[in-house]
Amino acid sequence: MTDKRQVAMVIDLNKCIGCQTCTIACKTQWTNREGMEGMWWNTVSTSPGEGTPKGWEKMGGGFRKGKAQPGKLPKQGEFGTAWNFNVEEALFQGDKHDTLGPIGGDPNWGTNWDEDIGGGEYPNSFQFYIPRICNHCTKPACMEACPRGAIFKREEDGIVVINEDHCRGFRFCQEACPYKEIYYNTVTGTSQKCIMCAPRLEEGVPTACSRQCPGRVRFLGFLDDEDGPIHKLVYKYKVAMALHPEYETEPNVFYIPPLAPPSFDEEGNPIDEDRIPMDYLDSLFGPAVGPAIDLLKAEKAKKKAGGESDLMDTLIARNWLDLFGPFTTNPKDVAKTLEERVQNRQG
Amino acid sequence: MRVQKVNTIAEYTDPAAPGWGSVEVTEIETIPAPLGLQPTEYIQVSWEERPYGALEQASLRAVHDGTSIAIQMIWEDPQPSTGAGEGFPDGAAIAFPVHGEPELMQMGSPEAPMQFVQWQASKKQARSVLAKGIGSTLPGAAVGETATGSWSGGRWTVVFTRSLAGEGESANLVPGSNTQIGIAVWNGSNEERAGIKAVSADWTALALDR
Amino acid sequence: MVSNEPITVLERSICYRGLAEAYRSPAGGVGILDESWIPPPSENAKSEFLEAFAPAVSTTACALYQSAHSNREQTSLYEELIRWYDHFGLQRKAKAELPDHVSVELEFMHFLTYREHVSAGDEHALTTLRRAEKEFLTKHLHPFSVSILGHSETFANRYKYLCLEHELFVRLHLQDFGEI
Amino acid sequence: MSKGVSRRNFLKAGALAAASLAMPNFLARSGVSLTALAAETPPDFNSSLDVYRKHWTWDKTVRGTHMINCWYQAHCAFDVYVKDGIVFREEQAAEYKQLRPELPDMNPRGCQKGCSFSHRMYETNRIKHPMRRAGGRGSGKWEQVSWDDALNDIADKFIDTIIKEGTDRVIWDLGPDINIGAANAAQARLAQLTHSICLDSNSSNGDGHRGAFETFGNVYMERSLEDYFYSDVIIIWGANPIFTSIPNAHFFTEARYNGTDIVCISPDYSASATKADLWVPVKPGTDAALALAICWQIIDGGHVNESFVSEQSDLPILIRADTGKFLTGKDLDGGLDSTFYTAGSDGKLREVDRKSLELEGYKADLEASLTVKLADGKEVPVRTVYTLLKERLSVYTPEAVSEMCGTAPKLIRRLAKMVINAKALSNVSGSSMNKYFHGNLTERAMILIWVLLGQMGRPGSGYSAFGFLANDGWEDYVSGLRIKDRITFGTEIGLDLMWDWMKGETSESFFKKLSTSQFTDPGGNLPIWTSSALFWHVHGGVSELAEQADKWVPDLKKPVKEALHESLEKKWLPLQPPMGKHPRILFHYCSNPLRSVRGSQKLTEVLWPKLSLSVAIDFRMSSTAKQADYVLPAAAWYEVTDHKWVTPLVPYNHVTNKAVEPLGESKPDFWIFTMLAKHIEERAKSRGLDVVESHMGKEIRLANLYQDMTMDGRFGEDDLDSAAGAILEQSSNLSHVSWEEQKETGFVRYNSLGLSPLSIGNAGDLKNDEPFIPLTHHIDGKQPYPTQTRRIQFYLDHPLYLDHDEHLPRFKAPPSIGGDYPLIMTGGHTRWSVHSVWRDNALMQRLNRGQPYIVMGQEDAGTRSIADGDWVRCFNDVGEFIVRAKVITGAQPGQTIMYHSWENYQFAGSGDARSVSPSPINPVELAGDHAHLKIGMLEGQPGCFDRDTRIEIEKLSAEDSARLRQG
Repeated sequence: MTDKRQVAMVIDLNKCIGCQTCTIACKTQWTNREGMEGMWWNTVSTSPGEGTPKGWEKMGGGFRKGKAQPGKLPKQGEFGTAWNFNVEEALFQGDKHDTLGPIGGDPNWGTNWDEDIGGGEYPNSFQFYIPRICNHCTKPACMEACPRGAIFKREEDGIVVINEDHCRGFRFCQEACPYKEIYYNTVTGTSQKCIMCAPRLEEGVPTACSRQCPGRVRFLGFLDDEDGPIHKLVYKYKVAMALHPEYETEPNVFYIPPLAPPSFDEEGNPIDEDRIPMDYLDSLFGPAVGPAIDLLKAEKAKKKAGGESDLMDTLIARNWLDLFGPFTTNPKDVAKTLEERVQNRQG
Repeated sequence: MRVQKVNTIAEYTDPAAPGWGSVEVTEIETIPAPLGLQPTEYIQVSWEERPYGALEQASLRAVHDGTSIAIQMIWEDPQPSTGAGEGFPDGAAIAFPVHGEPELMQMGSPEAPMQFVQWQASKKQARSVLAKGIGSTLPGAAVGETATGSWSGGRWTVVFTRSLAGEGESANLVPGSNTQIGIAVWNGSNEERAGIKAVSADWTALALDR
Repeated sequence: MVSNEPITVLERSICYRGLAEAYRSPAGGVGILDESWIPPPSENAKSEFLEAFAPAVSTTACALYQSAHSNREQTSLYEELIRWYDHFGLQRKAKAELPDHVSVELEFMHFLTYREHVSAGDEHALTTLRRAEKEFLTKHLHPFSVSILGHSETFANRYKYLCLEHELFVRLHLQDFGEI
Repeated sequence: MSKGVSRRNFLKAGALAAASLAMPNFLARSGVSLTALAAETPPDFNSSLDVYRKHWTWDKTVRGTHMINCWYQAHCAFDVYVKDGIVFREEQAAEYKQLRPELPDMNPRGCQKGCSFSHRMYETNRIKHPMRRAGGRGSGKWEQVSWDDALNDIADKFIDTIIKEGTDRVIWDLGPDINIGAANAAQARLAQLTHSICLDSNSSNGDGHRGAFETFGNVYMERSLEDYFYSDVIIIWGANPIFTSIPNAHFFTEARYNGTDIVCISPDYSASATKADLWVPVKPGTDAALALAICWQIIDGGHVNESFVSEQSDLPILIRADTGKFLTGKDLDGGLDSTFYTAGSDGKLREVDRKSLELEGYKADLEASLTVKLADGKEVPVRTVYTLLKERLSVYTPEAVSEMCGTAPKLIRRLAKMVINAKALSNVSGSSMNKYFHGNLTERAMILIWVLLGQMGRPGSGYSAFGFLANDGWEDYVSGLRIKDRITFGTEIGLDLMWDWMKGETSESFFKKLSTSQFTDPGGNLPIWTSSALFWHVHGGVSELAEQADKWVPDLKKPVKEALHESLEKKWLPLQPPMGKHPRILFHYCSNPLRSVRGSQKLTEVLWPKLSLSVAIDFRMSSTAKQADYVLPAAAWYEVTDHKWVTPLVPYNHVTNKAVEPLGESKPDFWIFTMLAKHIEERAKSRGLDVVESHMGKEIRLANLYQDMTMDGRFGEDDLDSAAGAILEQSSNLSHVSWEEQKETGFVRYNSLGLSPLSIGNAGDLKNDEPFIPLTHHIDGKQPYPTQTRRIQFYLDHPLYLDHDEHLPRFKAPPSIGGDYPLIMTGGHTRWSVHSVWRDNALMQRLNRGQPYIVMGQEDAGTRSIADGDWVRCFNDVGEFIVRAKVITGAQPGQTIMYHSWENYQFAGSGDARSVSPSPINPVELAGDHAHLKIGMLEGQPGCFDRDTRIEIEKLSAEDSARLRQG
C-alpha cells in the first residue's frame, strides 16, 4: 500500500510579477484541445479585484463547520470568453476602416479584466498579483459533491483528478468548489480541471506553471518532506498559509503574503502604516497573516544589518532547482512519449 | 398500464405518428425525487430551498410487435432546453425491473437491479443504463434502445423503443406477461440533472398483450 | 461508366484521391475525376484557383485550411490532426502541406478507404477502419466541407462544382455508415 | 458492400486502372512503403479519445530563441518541441550555470510571449507568399506573386533609382529587431556594396540616453544581473522592470529579501513600485529636480567623494568667467584648444592629462578661484566647474524642489539620506527618461548623484544607462572578411584615425571615431548610416507637426525648423540623402515605423508619395506592411539558424536553430537579401549595365553584385548556417566556443567585451565566469573618457548649450507639447508585447482587454464622468484618437498612461496613439561640431519625445462613438 503523500506548492506573492507566463505554460501544455479555448487552469489576478471567475469569492461552495455550502455555477462569460479576432477582414481584405478587434463587439469582462486596477486611493492605493491553480485539497469539496464518484484523490501524490469516462457533466463539482477552479467542456460534455501536471511529475519533471515561472515564485514538493522548503515555510516558519482557510477544504497550495512600501500622510510623507490594509489580508489568509508579515520584515532587517537568515535564503533560492524538491528533470530529457492521459485512465 | 399488440412498431417511432391516437393512455403521477435520497450532502444542501421535479404527471402509451416495444411519453414543459453550450438538457427515462423486487425510489439494489432507457434533448442516441442503488448507474446492456423527442405547444413528446428480450443484466419483457414501469423527467431549464428530477413515486403495473 | 450498383470501396478511395489532387493545384484531379462532375480547367487555371482559394487575393476566396473555418487555435488543431495521422502509422513529409489543409484530410481518407479495400474479409479491421472513417468525417472533414460549400456559392468559376460535389460525396459516405 | 450511394460517374473511364495509393504529403513512420503499411492490420480504434492516448509526444527538441529586441530583458534559451514538422510547444531550457554560491543563477529566463511564439507563428496574420498590392496603397487588396516576379520587379526599380537619382535614394529602414547576426549582415553587405543608406532606428525610438552621452561621451554602460546582488540600495528610476524585464525581475525581488533596499521613483504606483521598500511619487517629467535636490544634500552635507570627482570628472577644471568657456591652452599661450587646466591649493595651474586619469598624489583645489593672464594680455577670473555647480544647485532645497516635482520635503530628505549612506548604489535603467523633452537634463542630474558619491566601478555600485553587447566579427563579415586583425582595420578607414591610434587615443575613442565615420564616409566597405529621427523629420514631414513648438517650449531661441536646417547646413549632423533630395525606395526590415514613429500620420502624407517602391520584409502583416507595395514573407525564428546581440545584463550569445521548414513560401532574411543581389546582378547584365558611381563616388559593381555579395560564392543564399558560424569565428569575444557547440547548447557566455563599437563603451573586463562591472577601465585603469576633457563631463561649453542655459545640469519643467491641455500622456513599454510583434496575438489579447485602452486615475475619470471601459476621445492641437478608458487606483491625478505598441489597425476610427505626439526636436541635440557631441552608432542623434504630450480626454456619447468608429 503506497503511503499517502501530498504534493504541495508554495507561491511567494513578493516575487510574483503578474506576467502570466504560468498561465501560458499551462495553456500550451494542457488546455489547447477542443472545447478548452476558454479554459485557464492557472490564472493570475490583481488583488483587490473581482478575480476570475468574476466575483468567485462570493460564489459559495466549500464547507462551514463541516457542512457543505451551496455554490453558484460560474458562466463561461464570468471566466472570460476566448475572443476570436477578425484577422482575415482587418488585415488582408479590409477596406481602410476595418478595425482588428474581438468578434462579437466590445467585451466588458475578460479573464484578466481588472489587471493592475488595485484598491484604495492615490497615493495610498495598493495591489498585488495572486496566481491560482486547483489546490488539490485534503478535503476536496468537488469530490464529495459528485453523485457519480467520478472524482478521486490519488494516493501517491494527493492529486485530485476527474475521470472523464465517468463524468456526465452534472457540474455539482463546479458549484461545490469554493475556489471555482473547475471548468466545463461544452464539446466533450465533461468537467475538467488542473491535474497538477501529473504526467510531468510522474517523470520527475516540475509542473509547467512552476518550472516556467520567470519570477521563480513557486516551491514544489511533498508536504511531509521535512528538509524540503515547503515543510519549512508552512510548518516551521509559518509564513506560507492557505488562501481562505475558512472554506475548510484544507488546500495544499500556500501563499507567502505580500509586503508593500510605506503609505503617505496628507503632506506625502511616508508613515509606517500598512499600505495593504491588514483587515483585507486577514479576510484572505486569516489571522496568521499578521505575524507572518512581521517575521518577513524582521528577517529582512536581519539580512540588511549583515546577519544570517535561513528563511530569507530559502525564499531567495539562489540555486533555481532548489525550488522543485524531487522534481528537477528537464522535460526534454524525458522519454519521447508520456503515456496515458490521466483523466480517464485511473480509477 | 396495457401494452397493445400491433404488427410492427415501425409506424410508431415518430412522436407525431397518427397510430398513437388509438392507443390507450395511462397517466403516471410524478413527485420530486426525495431530497434525503440524493447521494451527496452537497446536492441535498444546495437544493433544500430550490423547487424541483414540479412535474405532476406524464401520459404514456405503449405498443409492442412481439420483438420490440415502443413507448410514447408526453409531459408539460413550457421552456424546452436542448442543453446547448452550458445549458442543461431536458431529459426523460423509462425504467423496468431486471429481476427481483427493486425498490424504485432506491434505484434498485445489487440483488434487485433495474434497467432504464434514457433520452436527453442534447443527444440523438438513447442510452441504456443499469442501476443497482442510488449513485451506482453503469452503462446498461444494449437492448437496441432508441429515443426521438419533439417539442411543440409547451409539451415534449418522446418515443422510446427497445427490444423486448435483453441479454445479460437487462429487463426482459415477455408478451402476455406482467412487469412494472417507472419514469423520471428532468427539466433542463431548472438545471435539473442526476438525482434532481421528477420520478414516479412507485412502480406502475405493465401488462403486455399476447 | 454510369450504372446504379453502389460504389465500391476502391472507387470511393480513388475519388478521395482525385478530390485531394483537385484541391492541391489548378490542374489537379484531371486524370481521375469525370468532366460531367467537374468541368476541365480553362487556360487561366492558375488565376481561377487563386480567385477561389487565396483569401489574400480576393475578398470572396475561401481558405482551404480547417483552422480558418473553426475557432480552434491552429496549434491545437494541428496537434490533434497529427495524432490522427500518427495513430494510423502516417508521418508528414518534411515539405508537406499543413495538416489541416483540405487536400491532406482528403488524402488521409483516401488512405483509410484504401486500407479498408485491402482489409476485405477481416471483419475486425473493417469495423475499426469504418469507425475511424466515420469519426474523422464527423469531427473534421464533413463540417469543414460544409463550410467550404457555403463559401463557394459566390464562386464564378469551375471550383463551384468541385466544392458542391466534394461535400455531396463526403455526406453520402457519412450517411452510408448508419449505425456501426 | 456499402448500400445507399448510387454509382454516378465520379470517376473517368479507366481511372480504376490506375487504382493505387498516391500520398504526396505522407510516408510510413515505420519506414515501410505506404502500400505495405495499408496491408498491416490497423490499430484498434473506438473513439477519438484513443488519438489522445499518448498525450505529450514529440519527435525532437531543438534549442531556439526569439530574434527580437527584448533589449533589457533579452534573451532566453528555449527547447522547441517538434512533431511531424510542426512546432507545437516551447519551454525554457533553464540550464544557465550559477556563477558564485552567493549569487542567484539566471534560470529559467523566458516570458509569456516567448512561451507562446509557436502560437503566434501559425496565426492567420502570418505571411506565407510574396504579395504585391492590387489596389491603392493601404487598400488591403493583395495579389500573390512568385519570388522571381517580385525580386525581378524590385531589382529593376532598384537599378532605375540608382542610375537616375543616386544610390543614396535607396533606404534600409532598419528596426530595433536587427540581430547583428548573419541575417542583417547580409542586408548590411548589400547596403555597403550598393552604397545605399541604413537608418539608425535608436533615435526615433527615443532610446538615445542623451544625458549619459553628454556626460560620458558614450551611452554604453550596463552591469550583469548578478552584480545587482552586491548593491545595498537599488533605485528603479525611469523604468518599470516588473513589466519590461520579466526574466530579470527575480534578481530585484530576491535582492530585496537579501536586505537590499529597493527604491522606486515613478509618478504612478506602478507594478515595480509594488515590489519596492520605498516608493517616491514624482510629477511626470520633473525627476531632474528630485535628482538635483539629492545632489545638493550631498554637497551641502559635505558628502562629496572629493578624490573620486577630482580624478574622474571635470569638476576641478577651470572655466573663464568672461566667456563661460573652458580655459584652454590656446587662451593661455596660443597652444591647443584641447588643453584644459586645474589649479592646486597653491594657485598653480596644471594641464589636465589627456592620456590618463592618474593624479599621482596631485590634489586639485575643487573650489579654486583665481585670475589668469591670457596670451593677449587680458586678465580673466577663472573658477572651477564645481564652484559654478555648487552655486547653481544651492536653489534645489527640498522645500523648493517639492514645488517643482510634488515630492514631500521629508520624503526627499529620507531618500537623500538613503542614497548618501548607501555602500553600493545602483540603478535599474530603462529608456523612458529620454522620451521626455528635457530627458537629457534629468539623466545628467541623476549621473551627478553617482559621481559626487564616487559610486561607480565597484561590485554593486555604478550607474546603468544603455545596454548593448555584440559579437565583433559582424563588421568583418560585412566588409567581406578582408579585415583579419583589428589594427589593419585602422588602415582601411583612413590615415587620420591611424594617427589618433598612434597618439595614444584609447581603443574606445578610436572606435567612437569609427562609429561616427559610418555616418559621414565609412570607407572600408562598411554600410552608411543616417539618423532615423532626422530622416523622418526632414524627409517624412514630421517636423511640420512642430511648427507651433515655440508655443509649447518656452525657452526656444529659434523655431525648431530653423535650428534643424542650420544644423544640417553647418554639417553638425549628417543626413543622407541630404535635404531636398527625395528618398525613392524604402525597405522595411525588422521595423514598423508607421506604428512606432511619433506623428507617423505625416509619413503616409508626405513621405510615401515620394516613394517609387516600399517593400516590407516581415513574417506577419503590420501597420507598415499594410501600406507597402510588396510584402515579402520572412521565415520565423524557429525556421532559421542564427544568433543575436544581447546586453551585458545577460551576457550570453543566444542561438536559434532551424526546427522546421519555413511555412509556405517564406524564406530566411539571409536568402531574401542574397537573392535580391542575384536578381540585381542578372537584371543589370541583361540591361548591359556594369559599374555605376555611388553618391560618394564609389564604384558600385552591379554586374558582379551577387559575386561580391557571396564573397565569390563562399556564402550563397542557402549558406545562412555557415555565414552565422563565420561571424562568430571572426569574433574575438565569442570564438572561444565552436559554432557547432553553440548551436547545441543554444547559449554561451561572452569571454570579453570585444571591439565592436556597440559594446566597447562598457569599458570593463567581461569574463565568462564572473559578474560584469562596467567602466572599470576608467575607474581602475585610469583610462580617459571619450569626452572633450577626457573626464566625466558635466560642463558643456558648446554655444547651443550656453544659449539654452544647459551648460550645467538644471531643472526645466516639462513643456506642454501639443498645446495647453490638463492631462499629460505618459507611456511605457507594455507587459503584453515586445514592440508590436505580439500586440495582436489572440492569446495575449485574451489575457488583456482585446482592444487598445488609455489608463487614467479615478479622480480625473470622476471629474469627466468617465467609467472604466467607456469609449473616450483623446485630443490636443495636433491630433486625436479614440480608445477605451481603463480607470485604475495607482495613476497620479493629471497623469494618463498610453502603453506602447498597439498597431494602428487596432484603433477604431482614423487616429492612433501617435497622432497626438508631434515630438519637436530639442535644439541642444542638434549640436554636432563638438569634441564628443557628435553622431555615432545609436548615440549622439536627436531623440523623439512623446511623454510630455498634453491631451484632454472626453467621454464619447453612444452616437459619437458609433460615428467615429467608422473613421
